[in-house]
Amino acid sequence: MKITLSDEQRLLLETAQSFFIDRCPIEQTRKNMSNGKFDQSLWQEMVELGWAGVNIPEEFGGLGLGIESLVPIVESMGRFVVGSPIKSTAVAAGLISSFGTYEQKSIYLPRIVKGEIASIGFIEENGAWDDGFVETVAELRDGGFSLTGKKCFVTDVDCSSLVLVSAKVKNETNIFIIETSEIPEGLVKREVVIDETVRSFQIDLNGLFIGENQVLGSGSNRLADLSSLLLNAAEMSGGVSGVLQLTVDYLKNRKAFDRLIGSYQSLKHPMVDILISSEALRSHLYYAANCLSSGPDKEAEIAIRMASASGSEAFAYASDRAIQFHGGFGFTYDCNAQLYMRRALWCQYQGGDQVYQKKLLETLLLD
Amino acid sequence: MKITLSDEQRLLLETAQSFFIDRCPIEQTRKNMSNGKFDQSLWQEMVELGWAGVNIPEEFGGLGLGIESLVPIVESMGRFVVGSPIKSTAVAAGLISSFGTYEQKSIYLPRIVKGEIASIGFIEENGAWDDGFVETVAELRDGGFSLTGKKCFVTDVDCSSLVLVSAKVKNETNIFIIETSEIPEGLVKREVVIDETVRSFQIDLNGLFIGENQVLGSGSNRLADLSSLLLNAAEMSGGVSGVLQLTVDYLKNRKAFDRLIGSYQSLKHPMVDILISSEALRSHLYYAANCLSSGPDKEAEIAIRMASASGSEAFAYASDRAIQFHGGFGFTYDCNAQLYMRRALWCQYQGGDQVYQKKLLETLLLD
Amino acid sequence: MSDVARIEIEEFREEVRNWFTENKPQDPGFLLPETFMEVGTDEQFEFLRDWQRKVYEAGYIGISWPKDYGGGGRPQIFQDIATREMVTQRVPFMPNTIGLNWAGPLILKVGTEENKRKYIKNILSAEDIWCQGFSEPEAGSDLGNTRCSARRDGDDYIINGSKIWTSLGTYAKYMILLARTSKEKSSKYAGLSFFLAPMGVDGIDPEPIQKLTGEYGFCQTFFDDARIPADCLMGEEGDGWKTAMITLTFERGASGGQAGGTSMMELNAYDVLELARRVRRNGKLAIEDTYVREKLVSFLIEFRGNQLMSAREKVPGLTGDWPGAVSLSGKLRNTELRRRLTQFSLSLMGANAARFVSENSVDGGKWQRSYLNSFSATIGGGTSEIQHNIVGERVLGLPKD
Amino acid sequence: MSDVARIEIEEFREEVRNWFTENKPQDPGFLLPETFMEVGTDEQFEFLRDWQRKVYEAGYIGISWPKDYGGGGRPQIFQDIATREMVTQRVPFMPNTIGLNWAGPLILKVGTEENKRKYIKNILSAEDIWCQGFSEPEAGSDLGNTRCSARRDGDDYIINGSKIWTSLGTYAKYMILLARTSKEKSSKYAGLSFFLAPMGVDGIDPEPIQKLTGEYGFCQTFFDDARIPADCLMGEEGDGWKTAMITLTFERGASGGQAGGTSMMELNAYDVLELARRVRRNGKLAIEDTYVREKLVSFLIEFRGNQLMSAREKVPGLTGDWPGAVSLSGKLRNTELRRRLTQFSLSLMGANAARFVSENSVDGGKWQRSYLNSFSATIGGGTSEIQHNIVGERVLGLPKD
Repeated sequence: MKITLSDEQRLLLETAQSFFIDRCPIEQTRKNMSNGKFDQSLWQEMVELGWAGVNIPEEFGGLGLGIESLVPIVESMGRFVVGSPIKSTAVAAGLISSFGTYEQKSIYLPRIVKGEIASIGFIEENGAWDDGFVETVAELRDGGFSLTGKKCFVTDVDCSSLVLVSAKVKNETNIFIIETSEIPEGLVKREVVIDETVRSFQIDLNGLFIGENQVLGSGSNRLADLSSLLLNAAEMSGGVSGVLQLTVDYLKNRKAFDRLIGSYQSLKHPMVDILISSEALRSHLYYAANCLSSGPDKEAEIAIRMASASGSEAFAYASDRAIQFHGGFGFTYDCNAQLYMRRALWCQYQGGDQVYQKKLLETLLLD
Repeated sequence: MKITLSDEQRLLLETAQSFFIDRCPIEQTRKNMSNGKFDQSLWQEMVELGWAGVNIPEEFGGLGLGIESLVPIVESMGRFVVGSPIKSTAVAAGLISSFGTYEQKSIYLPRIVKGEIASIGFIEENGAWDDGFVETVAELRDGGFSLTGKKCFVTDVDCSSLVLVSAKVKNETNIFIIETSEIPEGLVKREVVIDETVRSFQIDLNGLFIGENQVLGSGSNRLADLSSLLLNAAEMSGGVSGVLQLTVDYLKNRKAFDRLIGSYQSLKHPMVDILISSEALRSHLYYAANCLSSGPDKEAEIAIRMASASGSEAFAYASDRAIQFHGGFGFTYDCNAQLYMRRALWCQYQGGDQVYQKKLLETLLLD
Repeated sequence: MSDVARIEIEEFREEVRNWFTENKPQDPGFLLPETFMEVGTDEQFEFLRDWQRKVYEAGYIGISWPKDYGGGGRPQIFQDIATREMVTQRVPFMPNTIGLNWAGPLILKVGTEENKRKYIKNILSAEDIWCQGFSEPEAGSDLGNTRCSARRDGDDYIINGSKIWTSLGTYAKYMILLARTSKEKSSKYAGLSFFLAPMGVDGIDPEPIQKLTGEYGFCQTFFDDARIPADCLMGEEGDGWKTAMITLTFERGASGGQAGGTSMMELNAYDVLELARRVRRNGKLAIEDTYVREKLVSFLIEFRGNQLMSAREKVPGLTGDWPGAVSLSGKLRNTELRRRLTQFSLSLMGANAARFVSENSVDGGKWQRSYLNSFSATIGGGTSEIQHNIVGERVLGLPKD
Repeated sequence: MSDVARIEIEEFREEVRNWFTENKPQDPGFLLPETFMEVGTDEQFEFLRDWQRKVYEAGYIGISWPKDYGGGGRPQIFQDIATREMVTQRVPFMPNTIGLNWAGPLILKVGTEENKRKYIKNILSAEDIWCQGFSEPEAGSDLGNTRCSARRDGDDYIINGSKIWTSLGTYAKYMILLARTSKEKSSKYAGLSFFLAPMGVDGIDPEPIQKLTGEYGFCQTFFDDARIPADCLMGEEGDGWKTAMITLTFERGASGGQAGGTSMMELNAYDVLELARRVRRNGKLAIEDTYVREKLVSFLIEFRGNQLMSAREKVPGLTGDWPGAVSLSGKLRNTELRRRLTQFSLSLMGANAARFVSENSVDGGKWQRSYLNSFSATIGGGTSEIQHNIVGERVLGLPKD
């Protein structure tokens, strides 16, 4: 098992790390949270860096890399709990690049490269992760699809121009491209979610009618799942690094009973366990990124689910301990530990938690 | 939920605690271990205290209490990792008292009161805990049963005069009383087991023919299971108390890096967790004993399996940490921590481990 | 127990059961807080204060407190029955927790006759809300670091400094206050004094703190040359540490004397089991998931273990080798269990676990909020790490750090 | 890498694979130890020593050590290939572990020319077995407490005291010995000196210690006015602490330079998976049990995480925020995983988990023995608790206790 990092990927990593430190420190994210608005200028700068087109073929104006090249960017973003539509946009771009017709690619990909945002709606009110439980139906008639159903946890859809949604055509789950301009006013509602840096919406699709040419090729839902999970794991890896650093800094400076609290083994030792889990997670993550670059095969699926399970476990633990180890301050809204904990819960339960991933790994590894 | 302790039980507890301190400290157990012999004089004294007949009706010379009254005795025994046939003898006595014919009771119970030992053979080479997997068969013919099968982990059978074994008659599991004198020489073989204080044997039953009147009434296997489990939990409760005390004493006296090692939180805090688990276990145990006194109903089964699961978990953890926290000394044969760890493994895997008990509790509690 | 007493008790049990069945409040239409530390809005506060007053007037709290001061003057067992019924019927909790469980028992134990006459009845009726002023922003869990000062000036003390984690600070009429009256003492625990301080004087300013949930419920209380009468001092100057330690024994539940009633909504393993029966995890009922089942059983065992510990502690002969183990570990056991249990509860909901307080959330988002709030108890009143030290040192006799 | 080099490497890989396939030893008919610390009988020792000699003579250990002293003089990658093949083919380990991994690299790094000529070749061939004399009975993990003394007397040092946990003590010809040459130094770490001491002189007596498994494999070595030549001193008097620390970096795997080969039987999550496929837990194959499946997956993730950490550490740009995190945590991660994994393995066997080393046990009782033996690594060479401190302080920069 080897891990490699191409020159482009290394460059992306270095750029992303310094970009988020400079451009979106946590104070900025808190401002965005409190006014509830989308940070357009931050997004614009990311677009200018070419990040909206990382995984779009050069032919359509992108960098022509794979979605795994987004990992360093999303990881760096996670470190500072930045909220950004880069994940959904990259997943959508990857799906259109891999499963779109030439016509679809020509229409949508150049728009994404230029900075139009794509959101994704795969989850529904039943909260199931497995797309077998998708209840939205697309019925083929009159040369188009008539949609019935609702999608939840669709991030930044109010600012996006595209949204990709899953729906069943007979028994098969397909993915459809919808222009947000087609969705009538009033059918998009803001949702209250645990991670306040995330701008989440519910969309009511009932009555929407879209063209026959707005469906992606069959099999796209598998890539949708794996690529979302990979970026989710990247975000968690960054989150664990960030919250580890936050807590270590506190433990080095805060005193109790006349000693620096980091000298107490009941705090020091769990921090070491968190460090180890963070190192393991990053290793799983970059290996999974390597694997996915050769396609969403079984080895990639195993690696991605392992990264996801490790991430959910590590981030949940690290952020829980961060609150506890910050003591009274940790219990306040002002302490950044809560931002990481809320992000941890968001990531854990959006992608499918560690228990779910391990259940799927049982079949992949043991049978 | 209430816990009560009768005057007789309190007296048994007090007597047992001081008896084992005086009469069988760990040095004595080590001597018994190294010579491999049965400690006849210890057993004789226990018989003289009336302990062989605690749960035998007064009519047959016993104290007329329930098997739950053995809990304080077995718990005290477990505290000093004493090896003794009291558990198997009490389980056998309880089964004969509850499920034997009047004739069986008259024949066997007075012998047990006088000190004849009974052993039990419920487990086989397949190592299954569930008696549905019993492979030994008792075939009814010529006015008796012809047995085919092998039993494992039969303790002290070389000194016992009776052994109760489970066997299938058609599809039903029954329990049979065998006089050890009926078993031909050479069919009993000493086994190497992890707990060296335990004298364990395999018995080959093939070809054994026993009388029709040597079978116990139907349903005895349920009581056999629950009463064995209860005493097993009692032994584990004593074991946890013993190993906790052993470790605490060491941590109060041993120094490293110029500090008493018990002052390090990485040792102190796990000891607190062990204390709490020990307190919880004892509570489950005595509640389970209370429940079983009104019969092996569902509430008793729940309470006993909870005590068993708590015991396996607590004892495994406490003895594992005892080795670790004794450092280099803990790694030697001379340190008593290993005796507790071996006992913990023995108890955990004889009765059905915590995972197995919890699985059964799922049905009892959730469905 | 005599037959007469037995009959009286049975009648009381029946009466209490009927009263709470009939008088249990309706759903107020907003999400109630789950502990007294979480009262964040006026409507929550008024609702709970009214409820406490009603329960007191019916005679179901303070039952064992002396009649002379407004209590019921009956044996403790009657209070236990009434409290148990409140738990069983899951009625709202009594908001004046500091008064009922800390200040009240303390005043009854070491207060003057005048203190008792002045404070006890209004604690029970929730007429006077009490808060607590022990912790300070820089002091962490170590009360020895108290810096808030009280300087004698004629018939007054002048208070300066600040206290943190004052629950109900904006509603409270009185505070039990630990302040430093002298800096010249040898030990940092000397020089502290204990006051029953009025909150309504000039220079005392409770400022709400925003919690990690985004809600309010605690204050930081600032003292800026606040003058309180000298007779607010409890005991002698310099006795503060001793008095605070007595107060803490009430908090840890290590001694009796509380007025009764609950201070938080019971939330236990059975509640999570009930949740598992009605919510879906990845498309099917959570209770059908093998992982959920295994965890539920583990939590049920642990929860019942906690209950049975209290039962066993009452049996002479079974009190165990380690006196104090059960009572001193109570806070640690219960608060850590609640944290793990609420954390686990989220996993029952699949992707919907990522919601927060809103109508789209399972039970209005109460489970998410409970998990975040659970840290108030694993941190406040001595962190779980400190609780481990307390039990390790005082019960097991292990050496100090 | 040049094409020539690439071809040479591929040929070597092929050659090694064939050699081990052909020369892998047969089952000796008795249960072999799993680590060099567990060699408890003469037959086990002779078997393993013969095996090491054979591997050395074939040229597959010491490949990267200098040719002048008996090594192969080739780049490290050849050794890595050979070692990897030994792991893959699960051949027995090299018993002269202290020589190959501690004493050898140390001598090559800081020893004299004479040291190198005298010791290196015989370390490789297992002609001279080495043992280690750092720990002492009363000192725990703190080498600063070393009491064993070395007093200069003419051309000799006279050694008194005792050392504990000397693996292979009765077979060893030399010991790397840490002893106190002066008591008058300020720090307890000063005044220590380091020796390459012969075991065969009068007054050195290694006494086997019975382990918790009931077997032997370690010694306590007693020194009673034992005279060793003064030129056994490594470096200067008083340099002992520094030299010991260099040695420990080889132990923790934090620096390269070892001779190669394995020092224990690989036992990883895949081995437990394989076990689960063939043993029964409560009547059915363990692999079919829901609990077993969940745990196996968790262990496979953790095991692969450890493997991938080493892979990631080699990628510039991905070495992480915390230099040293991966290498300094290696012992902690691997030894604790082995303890938990072997403990778990027992649960696969149902009631048969309660057996011990005997022919009736699953795999002859190797799993039970492995669990008990696993503590040698979580305790020896600095307990896991100390490893936590090391990582917390040196990597995270947290304050000392």
